[in-house]
Amino acid sequence: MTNWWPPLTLVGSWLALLALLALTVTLAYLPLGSFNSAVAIVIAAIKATIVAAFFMELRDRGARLLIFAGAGLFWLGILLWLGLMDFMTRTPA
Amino acid sequence: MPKGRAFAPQYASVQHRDETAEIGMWVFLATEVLLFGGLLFAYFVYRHANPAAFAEAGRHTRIVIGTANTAILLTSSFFVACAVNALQADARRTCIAMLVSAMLLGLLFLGLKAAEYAGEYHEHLVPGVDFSYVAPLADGVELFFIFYFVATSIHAVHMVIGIAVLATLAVLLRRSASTRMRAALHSAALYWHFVDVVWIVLFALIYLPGRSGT
Amino acid sequence: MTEPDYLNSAYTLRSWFFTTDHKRIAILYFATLIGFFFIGGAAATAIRIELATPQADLVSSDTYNRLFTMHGVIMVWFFLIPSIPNTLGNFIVPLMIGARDLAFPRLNLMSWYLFIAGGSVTLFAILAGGIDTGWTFYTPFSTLYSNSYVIVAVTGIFIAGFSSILTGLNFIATVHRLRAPGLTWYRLPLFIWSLYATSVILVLATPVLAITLVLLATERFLGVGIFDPRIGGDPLLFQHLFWFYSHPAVYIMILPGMGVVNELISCFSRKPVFGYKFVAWASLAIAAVGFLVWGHHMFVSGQSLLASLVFSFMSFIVAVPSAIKVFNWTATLHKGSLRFDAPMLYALAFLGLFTIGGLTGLFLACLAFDVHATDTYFVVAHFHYIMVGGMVTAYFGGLHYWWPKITGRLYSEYWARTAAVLIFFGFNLTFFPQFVLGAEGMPRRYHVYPPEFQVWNVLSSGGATILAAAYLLPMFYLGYSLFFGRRAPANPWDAPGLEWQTPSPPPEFNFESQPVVTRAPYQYGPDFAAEPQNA
Amino acid sequence: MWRQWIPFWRPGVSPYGGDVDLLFAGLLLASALVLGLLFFLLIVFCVRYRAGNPTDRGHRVKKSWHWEVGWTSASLVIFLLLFVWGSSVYLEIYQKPQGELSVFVVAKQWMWKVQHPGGQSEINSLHMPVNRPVRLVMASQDVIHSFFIPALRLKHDVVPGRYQSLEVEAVTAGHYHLFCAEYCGTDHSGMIGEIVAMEPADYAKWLNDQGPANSLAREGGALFRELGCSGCHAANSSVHAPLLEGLYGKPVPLSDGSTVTADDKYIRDSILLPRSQVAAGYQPVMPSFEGKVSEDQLLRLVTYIKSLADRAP
Repeated sequence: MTNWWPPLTLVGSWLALLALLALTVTLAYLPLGSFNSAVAIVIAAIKATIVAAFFMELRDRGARLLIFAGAGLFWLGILLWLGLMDFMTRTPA
Repeated sequence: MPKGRAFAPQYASVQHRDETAEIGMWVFLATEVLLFGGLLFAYFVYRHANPAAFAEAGRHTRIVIGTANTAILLTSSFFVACAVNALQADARRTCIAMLVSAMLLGLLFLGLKAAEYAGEYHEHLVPGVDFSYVAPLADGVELFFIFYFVATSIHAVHMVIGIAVLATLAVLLRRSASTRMRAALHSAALYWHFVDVVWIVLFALIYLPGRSGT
Repeated sequence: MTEPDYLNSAYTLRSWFFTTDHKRIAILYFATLIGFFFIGGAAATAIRIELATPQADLVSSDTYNRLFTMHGVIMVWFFLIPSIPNTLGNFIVPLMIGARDLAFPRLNLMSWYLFIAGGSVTLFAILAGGIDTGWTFYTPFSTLYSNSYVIVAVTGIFIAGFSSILTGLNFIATVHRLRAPGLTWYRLPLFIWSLYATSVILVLATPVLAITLVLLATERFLGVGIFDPRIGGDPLLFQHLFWFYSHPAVYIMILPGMGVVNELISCFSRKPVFGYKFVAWASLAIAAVGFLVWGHHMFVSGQSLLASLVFSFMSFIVAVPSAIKVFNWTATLHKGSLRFDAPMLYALAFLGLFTIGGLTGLFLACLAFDVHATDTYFVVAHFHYIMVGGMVTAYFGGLHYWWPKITGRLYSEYWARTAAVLIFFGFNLTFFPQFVLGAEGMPRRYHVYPPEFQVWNVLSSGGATILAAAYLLPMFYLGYSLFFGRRAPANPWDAPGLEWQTPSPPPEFNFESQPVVTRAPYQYGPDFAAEPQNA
Repeated sequence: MWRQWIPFWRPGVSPYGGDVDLLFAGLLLASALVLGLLFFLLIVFCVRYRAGNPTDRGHRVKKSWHWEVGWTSASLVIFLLLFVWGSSVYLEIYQKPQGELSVFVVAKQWMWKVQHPGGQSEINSLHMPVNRPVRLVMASQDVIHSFFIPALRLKHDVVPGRYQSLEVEAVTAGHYHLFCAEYCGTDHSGMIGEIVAMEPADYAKWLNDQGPANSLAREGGALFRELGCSGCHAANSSVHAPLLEGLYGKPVPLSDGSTVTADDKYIRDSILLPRSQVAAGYQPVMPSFEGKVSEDQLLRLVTYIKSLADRAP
């Protein structure tokens, strides 16, 4: 029982997450203009995907759980899309 | 009526029960996504209206603490994932050790968070309590800090709940490792990882804007 | 010797308040909701009496504002949203799908306690002095200008919201995992489909309300400017967040009603529902598209023109699945063998009232007319046709339909039919004049109004008197039947659904043996062999 | 004429009032047809297929797809037509205000304050000439109100923190209701007034009868000095502050690198939230006037600065 070692996928994900963290902090200091925020969000999405796929074991699960996991994000997308549509297309009256 | 079974009568088997619990947990997490989603929406609306102020406010956050906290939380998530894996391999002591490590990291996260809050209080950056910021863009900066405090404190509440759940599980696991406990640990782990994911997103939105000086 | 039914398995208070039996929890919810229905109804009565004359004569403006706020808050969050899901749904869903209980019975009990806690906090806010913001809590009025118990009331609603979320979560897991062997998705009764769609909304919309209320309370408590224009906040942001929940919440309030009506129409025309798959998917379509239309509450608020156009378009689209359902129900009657028992009368009333409500919804989705009609009595009439004419009527229909199953007793058919007819006429007399008032331009939430509007207001108040009496009637004959009604057989309507294949009232774990399903639902009449579904 | 078929509804008196009325009539007609069909079918089915009535129940429609697809697409087409119709009239109602006659409306709990450009002011009433578009510039001092004139088929919310422009025009002289349609607190139902649409001659006479009043711009100028604005915003001032002559309508570069147009909203925001948008090259030293000036004083200040637009800086 005592000779349990963490699976390589978990260790690998953990190291990848830390590497991505270092990367996103470094990139944040590079003057990329408006790409800075895009880069930050994309890297955050990659990190979240790694956590979901490996730590939360989604990659071993069937389509049903993927749909459940995706539903929240999908509806979040609706909120942001239709909500921001108003604020971005307002013309001063 | 069936008596003396390890699972409630509406289930056909232990596996049936555990799969249902996993579905329930994921539905709950979908709910949580939308809870933080409302905050994200508010954040993007105001960031769109005050881009320069949000960049400036981002520079006033403590990126060292933020980055350290992110690393801490990612590591704690790793430990929790290991705990689940260890219990599957019947390494109960390792599992408990992993849970305790994750909890300690969680407490460390909260401690750093508190230090960060204290620093912001000294800099008069707490809207509604003590906010004075004399510069152009002060209003946008205030909006940023409102979001910052609401979002991070709701996240911190989730952390406290998560730590309490992990602590309970660690204590119960010392006694036995029934199938019921495995299912409970699995659900708790999903919750902990979700709180981690929320932080990953908050980190990108709070600490990273404006670092490159634009 | 069979085991005792769920009502007689134990008699202690503990066996009720700590029960995890979905049927007992349904009864607990039912008793609670009756209370809230009458509190909300009392407020409505006071409002209608006050509006019988143009000037203020019964209550002051402040009291009037508190009355309609209380009416809205109680009726929306403490009656309509939990009504069918938490009473009939809680009771019937496991029976219908052949399960012994919901997936998470303790969560179910916890949801009732959360509901009680939320309800108590909100009632406390009302008793302590009331809330005068309207049920919509628009900022900055609610955050900066109202002198009432906003934070307390909002806390109550916040807590009740978690009760909704737990219910939705429970139904979703139950429908996915606890269906009887052989009960495939397309063999599910449509009531299950509609409750499933409702649960999706409950789970995905309610958290946005929760966070919105947190922001509202934070702003009010700390005086910071989240929605306050003083430091660049935008009051419309609140409206977006609020309606992202509250428009789908309208579908939370109508979808379960539609589900009940499927059961009733099919049973009393002795025919399967016409176009089963269309109706089933229409429920999910309503749940999904219902999330894309919230901005139609904001056509005159100053949101961007593009947003108004998109939201108007989506609002027309969401009407399509509702239209499909109405056509399918009508087609179900075709060549049926129609019996006009009380539940069927309610179902037919639902059909007429819901269609009027739906059609006037199109008026409001139509941008140019909405500019005139929004925030007038036209809107009030429209949503009462949906919420009261639709949902409450369906609720009563479902209650009568499953009453023998729930209580094991039969009620007086004569009185039940009388009440149904009275409700239909009282309702129309109350709310139809309000369409006219709105078209004429009378704004809603008006305590005093120009005298030219009086005639229609008097008609409406008169109708409300009939409606109130009609809503009281079931209290008496249903209450009477509890003690003196004839014993109900297991299957009084001769229906094939699983819930009718077990005794009335059902035993504690619903079925003596695990039912197995071999065919589609709604197999009524001579076309289908009378073999029991419960093999 | 179709109008008489909606007996309880008085005709709209705005240029697009007829269009809205026609739309309403169209919606009523369509609904009546659908409802009529539904009720007819319900009654026929209920009578014909009542239990025990011996009638042909065979040959039931088995294949439902034709019917389903039929009524689904029929509803969709009708709905799309209604959408296009409603939207086109909507764009007509909320067209960009062109009227050269600007009237300011300040909403506050619980009254409508109206300021005419000539300095005449009134409470809970708005006098306007017929057949001439009037540009209303509306602001709220506290909560959200809604400016609603049923006879003109017109409504718009007045949200605090921004100016809302709205074009109104009446084609028939008369007195019409003005309501606040957005719930705004205790006396919400008392926040009503009237619109008086007058023949141009009567309107001119009415303006005259209001007595000699200072124009809004002149009052704004007085306020400008009274509040001490002129101490800094003057050419000979020791404080480095932008000059306001010739500013209105021009692009202003800001310290964060962006550029805004100096319109009503920008001037208003600069008075209330001077730290939000600082002109490039200046220090954020201006104090906020949030809470120190009311909405109608703001209107006067904005009008004053606007009146400086033609002067050389």
